[in-house]
Amino acid sequence: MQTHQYDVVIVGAGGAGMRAALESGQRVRTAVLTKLYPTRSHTGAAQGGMCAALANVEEDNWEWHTFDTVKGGDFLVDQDAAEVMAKEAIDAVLDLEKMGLPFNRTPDGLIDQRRFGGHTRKHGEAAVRRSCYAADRTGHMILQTLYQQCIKRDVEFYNEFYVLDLLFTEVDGVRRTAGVVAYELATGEIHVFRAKAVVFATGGAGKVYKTTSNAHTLTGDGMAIALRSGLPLEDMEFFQFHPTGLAGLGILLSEAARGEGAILRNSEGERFMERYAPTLKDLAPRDVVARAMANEVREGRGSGPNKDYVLLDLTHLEPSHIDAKLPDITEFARTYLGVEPYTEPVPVFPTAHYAMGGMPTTIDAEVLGDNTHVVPGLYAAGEVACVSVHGANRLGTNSLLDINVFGRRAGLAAAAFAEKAPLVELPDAPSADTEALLEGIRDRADGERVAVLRRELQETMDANAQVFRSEATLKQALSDVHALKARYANVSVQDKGRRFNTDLLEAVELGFLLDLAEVIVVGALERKESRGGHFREDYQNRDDVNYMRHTMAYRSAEDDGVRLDFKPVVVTRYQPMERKF
Amino acid sequence: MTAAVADAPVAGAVPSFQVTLRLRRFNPESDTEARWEEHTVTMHGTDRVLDALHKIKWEIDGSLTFRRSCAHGICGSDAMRINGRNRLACKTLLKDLPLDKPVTVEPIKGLAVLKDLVVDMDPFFEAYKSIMPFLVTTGNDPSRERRQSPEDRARYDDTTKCIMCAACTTSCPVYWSDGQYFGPQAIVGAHRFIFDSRDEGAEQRLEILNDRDGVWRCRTTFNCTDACPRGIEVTKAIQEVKRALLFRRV
Amino acid sequence: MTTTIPAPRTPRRLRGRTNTELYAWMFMRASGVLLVILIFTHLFVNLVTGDGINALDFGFVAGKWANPVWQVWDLMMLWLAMLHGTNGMRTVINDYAERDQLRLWLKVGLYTATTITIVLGTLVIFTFDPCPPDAAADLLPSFCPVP
Amino acid sequence: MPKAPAGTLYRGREGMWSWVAHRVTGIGIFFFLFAHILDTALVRVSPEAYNEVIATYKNPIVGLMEVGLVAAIVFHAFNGLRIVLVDFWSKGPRFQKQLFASVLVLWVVLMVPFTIRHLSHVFGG
Ligand SMILES: Cc1cc2nc3c(=O)[nH]c(=O)nc-3n(C[C@H](O)[C@H](O)[C@H](O)COP(=O)(O)OP(=O)(O)OC[C@H]3O[C@@H](n4cnc5c(N)ncnc54)[C@H](O)[C@@H]3O)c2cc1C
Ligand code: HEM
Ligand code: SF4
Ligand code: F3S
Ligand code: FES
Repeated sequence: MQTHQYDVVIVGAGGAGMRAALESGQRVRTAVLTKLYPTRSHTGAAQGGMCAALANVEEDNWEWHTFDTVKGGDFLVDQDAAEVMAKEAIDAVLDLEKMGLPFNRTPDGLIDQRRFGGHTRKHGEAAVRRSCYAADRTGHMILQTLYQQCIKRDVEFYNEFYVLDLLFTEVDGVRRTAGVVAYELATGEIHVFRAKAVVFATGGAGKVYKTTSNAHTLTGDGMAIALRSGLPLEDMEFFQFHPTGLAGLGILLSEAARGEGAILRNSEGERFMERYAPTLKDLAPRDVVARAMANEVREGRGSGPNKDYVLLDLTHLEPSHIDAKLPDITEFARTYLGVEPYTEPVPVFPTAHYAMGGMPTTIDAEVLGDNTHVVPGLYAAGEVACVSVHGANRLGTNSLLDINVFGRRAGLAAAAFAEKAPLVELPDAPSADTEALLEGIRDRADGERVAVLRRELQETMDANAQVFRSEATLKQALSDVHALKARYANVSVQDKGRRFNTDLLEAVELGFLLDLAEVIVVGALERKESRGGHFREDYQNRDDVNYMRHTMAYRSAEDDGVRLDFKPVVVTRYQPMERKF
Repeated sequence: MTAAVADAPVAGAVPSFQVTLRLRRFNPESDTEARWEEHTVTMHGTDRVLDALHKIKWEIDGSLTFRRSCAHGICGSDAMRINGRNRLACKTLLKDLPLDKPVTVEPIKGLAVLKDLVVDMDPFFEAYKSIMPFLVTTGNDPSRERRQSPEDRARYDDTTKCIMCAACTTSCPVYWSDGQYFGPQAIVGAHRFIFDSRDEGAEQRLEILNDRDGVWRCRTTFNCTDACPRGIEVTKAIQEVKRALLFRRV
Repeated sequence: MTTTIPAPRTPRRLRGRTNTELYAWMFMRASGVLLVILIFTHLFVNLVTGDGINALDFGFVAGKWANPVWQVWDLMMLWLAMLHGTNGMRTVINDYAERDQLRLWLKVGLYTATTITIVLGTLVIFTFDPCPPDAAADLLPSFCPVP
Repeated sequence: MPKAPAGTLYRGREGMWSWVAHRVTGIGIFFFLFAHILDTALVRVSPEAYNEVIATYKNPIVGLMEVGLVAAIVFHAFNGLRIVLVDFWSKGPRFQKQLFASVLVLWVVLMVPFTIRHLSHVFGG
């Protein structure tokens, strides 16, 4: 075991982690721990854009942006946080430009903007061009640019270090953050990082589902570690299903395709979104579009031999326009489905995309240990966190914004904290739990295969806790997850070595996924209403009287299950109203 | 992913088939030398080499080790030598390969192999870091964005696509020879800034690449261009840097 | 542990600011283009025209070098081809000889050989006597005075 | 220190193989050039010495080798011009494969008549 000491340790080198590192690294001794080389992080997969009311191409302001975010999130958004994000969006985009991000440009040389789902002018009047973009690789450019700035500022990275535990020490009756425990993939060695402040920026958990736009490595580690440490997770039942994943594969075709004019059609060639969202049509928020698509398929108007997908039609667009604005995603269609988007419509179906929920934080990215108290020294930002700017459904382009705005805030807050706070003693035997976890799996001679359990988990989640949910399906999912958890206790790996034992790490990740799946399902069962990304067939309406509240899920110590609590939503300007698009 | 593909409606039309993979394995804890190992698996329609590797790892031999993340050619984790050429495993469809003979899969060449298909990427990233891969400007930052015309933006568009997968650098015969050459990726990284109208560090970067192990070592073998999964015209970028050195300063 | 992992390559060090490689690179191109003209003509005259290779003998060479144009021609060819080839060989050595010692010795050998060859060749062209006094007359070019 | 273990041969394409050929021919020509300069230097020794060595050039086997040499030079020369185009013509990199095809065509076009003529000298003479 090796021990290291820093002022701030950042876990995760995606957009949120590196944005935080840029702030913190300038002020205090900072280390970034990441299980992937920074440029492999899934922020790089983001395509469409990052929105900010720059008003470079048409009239816009941050207040409209706030409203769209709140309404898009089906009023489960904490409105103070949404306001902060929309306001700081403008500087967040300009900062990135100054760091060198190659945004597409208007003829005048300004940052170009395009339309995106749910972003409107004058509180819903018409779609507005608010998304700043770099072709269809905005996330890639953000990730690259932030990494380049980290190189410039000599940020210290620990690449391929898996953080597996969070350390706390009680000082004067308060649990304070003491550091993290990490596993070095290359050597199999355990490292303890002692730090005054820890920032979690570990990204999403899409691998809970089978069909997903998320990377194999997005296994919700940060959320699960927090849960296991007794911290709550907020609003986990809200998972976003992106309408246009490549059918069967889940690989994402950005909403930018529809922003540039692509149209969804059913097997009859009908532009069915006109029926579901007369004003915004194909550019309605994702939950609405995904549900509409699933409904078309359910009612027998799906395309293909099994009638189980709909079509995304780009054929009326100029090939040169497609090449200029959507080069990458059209290539996905060609490479992976063998479909030529110039002339053929592309088969698409909703794909698990984004976790709206996560570790609850304040607008300064401080992690909450319950409804009101922050955990001293612990911060979170990005998809792992839930400041609650996305509420029940995230608007497209708001996540790249989220990671920049709150990543920055997390870095600033953590550094400020570390400048004042003393180092906390490490707990006794800091790495004991982690070692027990790893050796337990490694030493088990014979047992179930990780891949089998994972596939069963993903299949039940896809079947029972996806776009449409009901009491019956969720109960099924819950009992499946419980059974899988029991079997997980008997899981084993074939690779018993120390170096690059990815077999072992996949087993650990599966444990995280199982914990999170349970939280998602329990939360979804309890929420007997339909709101945003959570749609209950048995309770099809939003119920503001009983459910205008955040879910706070804790791991219950007694039965290793989930205990739920609730937290009010922060409402400032906008009273809940019916969502029409 | 494998199972998902099996159920894929579009895959319905394409029957499943047998694939034999010939894998170059090396376990630092028990092998002194790399060895070949073959596995035959049943795959379907649009499955990629990555799916086959996963199938082997998940169902046959969990110790098979390789890097991967995004599974759709965007993160740059899984460059490997497939049938003798550098490719991304997640972007190489099995049905596009000749399946009557085994598909050989080996680590990329020129970087030390750590385990199976995993190589030491540090020298590669070090080369990138040494070309100052960040925007260099002088004076105060403007209050709004720096302006840049769409034409100026287009000049370096191609090289912004790089995902640092190292397929290019490790396909370069000059890089294999002694590993001191910066390699095409580092030059691509420099190109992206040298031709950015907002950047003021071109002189310094050109100076770095004028080194003995800089651009002049490129022998225009085009392996890099052929290997690049992002379709970047790598050799063209290198030539533009050479010409910038020749005509702007000399 | 049974094996060690190979250490990462030695970190690269920049070797001062010179344009050596740039000039060498440029020279390869320039000399190459000139050499095309020089060598192709040379080959054509020597191997294709007239009786081709059968016509080659002392007399042929002497006849050619009596003309200053051919003298300069061959001189340029000698220098350019040798320098071009030597620089090319230097590249090859740089690529494949990884140990500094070996690299050094190979290059020393290369440069010595090149210098000797160029000096020798130049001397031959300029100190060449087309009609050496003690040679058999039938081997000499026709313009030699018959003794 | 073991390096990355040698695997299969890298399957390069036109660009790589043309470079391999360029390098091999370059090195070959270089060594021939040594010999050629040394033998030409014999003109300073005596006409007899020179003619004696040149006579071996007219031997049929050496005659065949000469064809090989000229083939190498012609390839190296044309491919050298291709490299120069790739370096200085902005569209060169994009058309390198076509340029390589042209090199091969030109090479054949030149080598066929030359071979016929040269061998007729060697064998006929
Ligand atoms: C295909 C796709 C397209 C998208 N398009 C858009 C878009 O157009 N606009 C938009 O706004 N949003 C988009 N999103 C959403 C957005 O990209 C993500 O939500 C966001 O990038 C998440 O960033 P992050 O920094 O939180 O996490 P990530 O970028 O996922 O980074 C996570 C980091 O945490 C590290 N990590 C994880 N676990 C551990 C551990 N245990 N130990 C150490 N390190 C760990 C990883 O190595 C990685 O560096 C898209 C998402 C996807 C999947
Ligand atoms: C006939 C006209 C010739 C042309 C147009 C020509 C052109 C070139 C060019 C452009 C290069 C540089 C290749 C690169 O940098 O990638 C080169 C390399 C080389 N040339 Fe020539 N050359 C010619 C004749 C010769 C001759 C006569 C010799 C031998 C003495 C020779 C030996 C070499 C060698 C050894 C190399 C290095 C090869 C390498 O680095 O791969 N060339 N040539
Ligand atoms: S240039 Fe292409 S091949 Fe090279 S690292 Fe970048 S993406 Fe990979
Ligand atoms: S493969 Fe190498 S030699 Fe040049 S053209 Fe590419 S860098
Ligand atoms: S797994 Fe990301 S590029 Fe292949």
